[in-house]
Amino acid sequence: MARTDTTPRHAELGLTDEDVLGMYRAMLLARAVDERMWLMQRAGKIAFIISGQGHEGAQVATAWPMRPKQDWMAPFYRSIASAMTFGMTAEDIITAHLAKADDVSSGGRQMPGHYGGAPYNIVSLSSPVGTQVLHAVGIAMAAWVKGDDVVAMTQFGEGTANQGEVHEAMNFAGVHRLPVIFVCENNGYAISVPLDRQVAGGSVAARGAGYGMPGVEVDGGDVLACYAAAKEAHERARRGEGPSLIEAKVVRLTSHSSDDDQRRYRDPAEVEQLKELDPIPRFANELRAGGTLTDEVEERLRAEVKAEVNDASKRAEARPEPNIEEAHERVYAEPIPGGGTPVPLEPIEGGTH
Amino acid sequence: MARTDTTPRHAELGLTDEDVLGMYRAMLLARAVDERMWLMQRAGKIAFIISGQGHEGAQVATAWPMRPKQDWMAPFYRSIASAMTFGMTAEDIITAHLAKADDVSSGGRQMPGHYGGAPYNIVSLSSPVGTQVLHAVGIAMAAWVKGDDVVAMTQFGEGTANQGEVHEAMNFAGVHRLPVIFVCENNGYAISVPLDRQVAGGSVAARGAGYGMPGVEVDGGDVLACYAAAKEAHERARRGEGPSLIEAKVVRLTSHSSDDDQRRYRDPAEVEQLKELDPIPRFANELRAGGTLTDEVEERLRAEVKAEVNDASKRAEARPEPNIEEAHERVYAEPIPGGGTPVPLEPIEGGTH
Amino acid sequence: MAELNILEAIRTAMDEEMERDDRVMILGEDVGKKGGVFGATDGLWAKYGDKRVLDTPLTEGMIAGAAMGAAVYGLRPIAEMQFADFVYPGFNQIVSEISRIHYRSNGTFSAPMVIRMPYGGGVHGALYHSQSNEAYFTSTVGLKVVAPGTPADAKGLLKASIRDPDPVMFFEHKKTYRLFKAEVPDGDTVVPIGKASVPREGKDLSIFCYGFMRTCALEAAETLAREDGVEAEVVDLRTLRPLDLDTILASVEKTGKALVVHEANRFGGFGAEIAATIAEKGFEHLDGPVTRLAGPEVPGVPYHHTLEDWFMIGPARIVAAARELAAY
Amino acid sequence: MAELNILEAIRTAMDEEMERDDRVMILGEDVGKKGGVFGATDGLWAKYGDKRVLDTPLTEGMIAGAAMGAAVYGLRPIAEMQFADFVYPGFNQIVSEISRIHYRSNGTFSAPMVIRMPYGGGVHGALYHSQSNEAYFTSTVGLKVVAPGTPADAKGLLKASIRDPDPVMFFEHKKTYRLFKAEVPDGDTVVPIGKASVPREGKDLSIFCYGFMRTCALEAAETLAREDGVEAEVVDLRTLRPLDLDTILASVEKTGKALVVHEANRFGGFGAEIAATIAEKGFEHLDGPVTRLAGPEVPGVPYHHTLEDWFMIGPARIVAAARELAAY
Ligand SMILES: Cc1ncc(C[n+]2csc(CCOP(=O)(O)OP(=O)(O)O)c2C)c(N)n1
Ligand SMILES: Cc1ncc(C[n+]2csc(CCOP(=O)(O)OP(=O)(O)O)c2C)c(N)n1
Ligand SMILES: [Mg+2]
Ligand SMILES: [Mg+2]
Repeated sequence: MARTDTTPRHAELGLTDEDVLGMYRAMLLARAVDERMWLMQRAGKIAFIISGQGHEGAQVATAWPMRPKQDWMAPFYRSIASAMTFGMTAEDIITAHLAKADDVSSGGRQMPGHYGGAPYNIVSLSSPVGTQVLHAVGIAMAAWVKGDDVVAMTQFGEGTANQGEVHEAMNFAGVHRLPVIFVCENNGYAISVPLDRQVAGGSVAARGAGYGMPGVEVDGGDVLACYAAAKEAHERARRGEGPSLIEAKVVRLTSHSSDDDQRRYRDPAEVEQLKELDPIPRFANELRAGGTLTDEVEERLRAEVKAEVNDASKRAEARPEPNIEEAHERVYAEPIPGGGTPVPLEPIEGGTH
Repeated sequence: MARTDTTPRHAELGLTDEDVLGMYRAMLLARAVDERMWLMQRAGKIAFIISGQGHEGAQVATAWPMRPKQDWMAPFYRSIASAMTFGMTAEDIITAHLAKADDVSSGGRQMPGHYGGAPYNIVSLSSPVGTQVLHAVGIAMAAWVKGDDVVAMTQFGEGTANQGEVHEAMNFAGVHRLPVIFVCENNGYAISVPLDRQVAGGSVAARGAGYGMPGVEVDGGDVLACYAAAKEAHERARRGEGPSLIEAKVVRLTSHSSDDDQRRYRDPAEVEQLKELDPIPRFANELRAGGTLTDEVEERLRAEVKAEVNDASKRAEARPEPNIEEAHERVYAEPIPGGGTPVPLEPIEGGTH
Repeated sequence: MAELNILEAIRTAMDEEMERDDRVMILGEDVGKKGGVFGATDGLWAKYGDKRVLDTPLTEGMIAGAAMGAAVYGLRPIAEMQFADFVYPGFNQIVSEISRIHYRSNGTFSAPMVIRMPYGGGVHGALYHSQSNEAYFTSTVGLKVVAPGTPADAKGLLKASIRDPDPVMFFEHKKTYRLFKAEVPDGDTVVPIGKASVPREGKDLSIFCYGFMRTCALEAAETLAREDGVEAEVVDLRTLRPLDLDTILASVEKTGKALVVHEANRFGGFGAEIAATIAEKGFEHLDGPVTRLAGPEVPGVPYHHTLEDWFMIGPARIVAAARELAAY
Repeated sequence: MAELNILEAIRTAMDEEMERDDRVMILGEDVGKKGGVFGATDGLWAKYGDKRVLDTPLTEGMIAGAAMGAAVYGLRPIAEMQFADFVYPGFNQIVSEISRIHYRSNGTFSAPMVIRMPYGGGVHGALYHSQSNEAYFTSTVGLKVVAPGTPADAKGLLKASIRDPDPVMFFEHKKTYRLFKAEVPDGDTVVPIGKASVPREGKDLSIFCYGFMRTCALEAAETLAREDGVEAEVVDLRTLRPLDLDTILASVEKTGKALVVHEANRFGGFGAEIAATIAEKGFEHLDGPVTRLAGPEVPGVPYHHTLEDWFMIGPARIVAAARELAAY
């Protein structure tokens, strides 16, 4: 690999060439999965898709310091790249969108975009925005109570940052210096409502001060800056110094979802310019300039990614459909025989007035 | 009245001697009402009391710039002095505590401490903490939509500041620069839970920055400092520059309520020192040092206040008790004759499939 | 008379009321330039401007609470919850504040406002875009609850709700938004809150329903008449609180058999109140057990289309339940 | 066997379970040094320390949501809501998250946790310290709902709830906390969730109740026996979800008459579900209309003592309702 004389930025951050190429590959893979799902949606195989396009740089970079199967993640619906960096496979994501019986997220019970995976320590996501932020805090609290070496990370949009539960979560985490990282992916819109109608003062990071925690704003298209912020937050959490808030300024390259048309509310000129803000070519250029990425490597990565997505789709499509015999199951942790719940020890019977 | 040579602080703030004596009197009156109610509680006439003792300086001072019957207030349960500064009388307060039929707050339907008064533009308070903050914001929004010259003020404790709705309220007010003043009366405790377990970072005022509004911390025992902050906030709101957050550091001189005993969770030494932090002697000393308050005036004011509270109690006690014939009324704005609601214009009948 | 679908009827109602009364304003998520995620407010932002059609931050607590403040001040706010499934962050304001301020203030304050919420399943929305959560509100004293099933009712009831002096929860079944068009009276015609309608008379049994179930019940009734010679009376409740007991009990008196149908799960669903009331007040007229047909006991509509079909109630299941009851 | 009141029984249950299982922790407002506003956690902070008995900020959403996160992680949190009236800021977490995570994740996650809430009136608490809001939770699939009426049941059911693999809403009627003492089995005795008890047998009519109403119903039954010769059977439901249908229907089959009693308002209250189920499943055994005796249709208990008395149900009103039904 051709190298320049000066130390590349990533080396200064302690990342090897392999690491950054791995990050780049993760971004390519997330994008390829995402694009494939739009195709499937247009082909009628998927009813709905909500995209992470434009968020991949921030997502891969902030998830990179997280330790799979030790740390925990409470994602949001754009977290394709985060979830995949943290352990989910392309096949898992596509299977979830196809709502197959053995989909790891929900067995076909939830809409596309509702990630989760018990084997990966990824908490099942619901739709009401912001609820997951408290789950991450609760996990951090539990780890702190038990004395476990665990960091929890959660992601959410800047519109969601205004929900009361997010405030309650950050404040509680600040009070007890819980090991949790709040990643706000600020793409400037909550569906159609722009930042200045959502976030008073315009900065989510500025809220950190009100919770006694660092609030860092980073360029979400600057992958290494995102990594540096997350790495520092992860170390801080492990040192017992408490939570961090990272606001990554990203772009939403697509409409809000397949049900939305952003041309209704977004300036055509703005929509036009979006492509230029794509984090993937930005990171590629940086890696090329530093000599880490060459045409040859790029070609290889793209080929690998393409094959992986093709394989994943094929395998996912072949998986079984859910069947209605099980639709009423797993409402409660165990069936309730005769209306009673089994409890481990000797019950007393009847009333005792 | 004896005067010193230098301009007193209050004159610099545009307050006359009469004004500050009026403020002082308002504090004395609120305190006297409050103490009377504890007596009534001990005498078994009132089931419960929750006190404003220690908060009076901040309350009178912040309510002072507010224009009665034009501006609006959404108080909390310690807002005796604020509510009285804004129009409620000693008799109103005592009547509410005695739960009389013509109590302006609730006609005896609510517990003591749940102030409200339609004639005074004081929004009826409920018990769940923090909900009133959104009402103040809604009023400010309505005034802004209609173009009315109205400022809304709301008060709440530092524990309450952590509720999600308070966050949502401040953020929304910040987004549209609504004419509203948030007064957080920080007395260091939410029942038994001290500040460092409630407010991450320890400062509610610091949160203003995250909502694009000034967040000012003032010594709640410094009446003129509180007045200055509120006056500025009121002018700012009227100039269309938006909301302000004032955090007044006050002391809770009593237990949380008549149901609580703070010696269970508060250091005896701390409880011992509380009296020294009483805002009433502090303000008196300041006014005496400046020559505004003399023994003679003090005596007169105290005599007036005593007479007023005696009279108010007597009149309040003589008022009628609520009767059960009305207990089921005023659930809906109008009775529903035959299950239907009257609507102003011609209804159509039946279905129209 | 115009031919409108339910969505158009709702939009027209808001438009006319805003035109008529400048105290009426709309607030919610994406209700402005975008016109709402279903298009219910489409065009109103352009017509009435930024303040009267106000895009709020993504905060349902704030939407409900600020609307109440505005109502107390004297406006007539219409708050939109983007989906009924997302009302819960606003639940505290609705249950603790909006429903109670009138009573707690001894009638000196009130909260005349409407909360519009798209609800219901059958649209591939899964657990969080399909809920029929009316029971949380029908059991809350101080609220009124409305759930229209036709364009004319949607328009007339929304107008009545906006004018009503009390807070009204307005449930719009999203599957019905564009399901069919029907004639809607022009202009100022209101449908009174608290009155059921009887879109089909019958003598053999009564089907009580609302929202989308009205359409299903009418279709089921046709099948029953054709295939079984059973004449079902269909009662569309339209208002769930206050309930039109007169119409309900008159129908039970006539048919002797009651089938209560709704989409939400059965246990503790609103159907329990209807059934319990009929069982108590109509006891002497009953020729069979008051029967409830409701959604299954799972926490929400599952996504996969076969699972969703399994969950949803349609004409066929109503026919089956009615047959069993008719044969009792 | 120790003689305990309900508050002591609850404290003992938590103490024993924390001793037995170090995954059990308590979180809530003022639960630490103060020991809770009712004293339910008194002494536990001193015994188990700052982390396992955790004073939280004044934020019910956070309490519910963080408890769920902890449960997902593997702890067994007991969350205290200071009053049931203040649960609503946590309603979104309870309804959207806690009740559904198991189903939505296809059984791969669960939320084994208890939410303890003092509820009920008669304590001069007015609209916001007196609510009986169980119906919001009994209609929510995925939750279990428990409401004990005796010290032994309180202890045994709380232990069962802490060990239960599902989320349990645990309603403690605050008027009963110190109402009476009774024998409570020592140590590891649990009362199974989902089983009603029959503290008094009778042949003439069945009274279905829970919580404080158990005490009132038993007193009423004595009066009825003494003054009217009417033998009422009293069924204490104890668990509201899942409901013990077998015991309920067996009682109706025996007596032919059902009186359902609760403190919450009637319309849409939990009694509607009990009554509707009896009316449907017990139709053939009924010799009279299933009757509900419930709180009035006002948004909460008013404060003034005469108004509060007007609101509350006590033995006298149960006797009156039972007389009317017995005479049917
Ligand atoms: C409580 C709740 N209210 C409304 C919605 C509907 N909704 C889904 S995503 C969204 C916008 C979210 O914006 P933001 O947080 O900025 O994230 P982004 O989609 O821009 O990444 C809205 C309003 C929801 N899912 N939950
Ligand atoms: C939503 C809600 N939760 C709990 C309570 C019980 N409660 C009443 S006052 C209070 C403490 C309030 O503390 P703070 O906001 O600091 O005000 P302070 O009483 O100190 O003036 C609590 C927990 C309540 N009223 N509402
Ligand atoms: Mg966004
Ligand atoms: Mg305080």
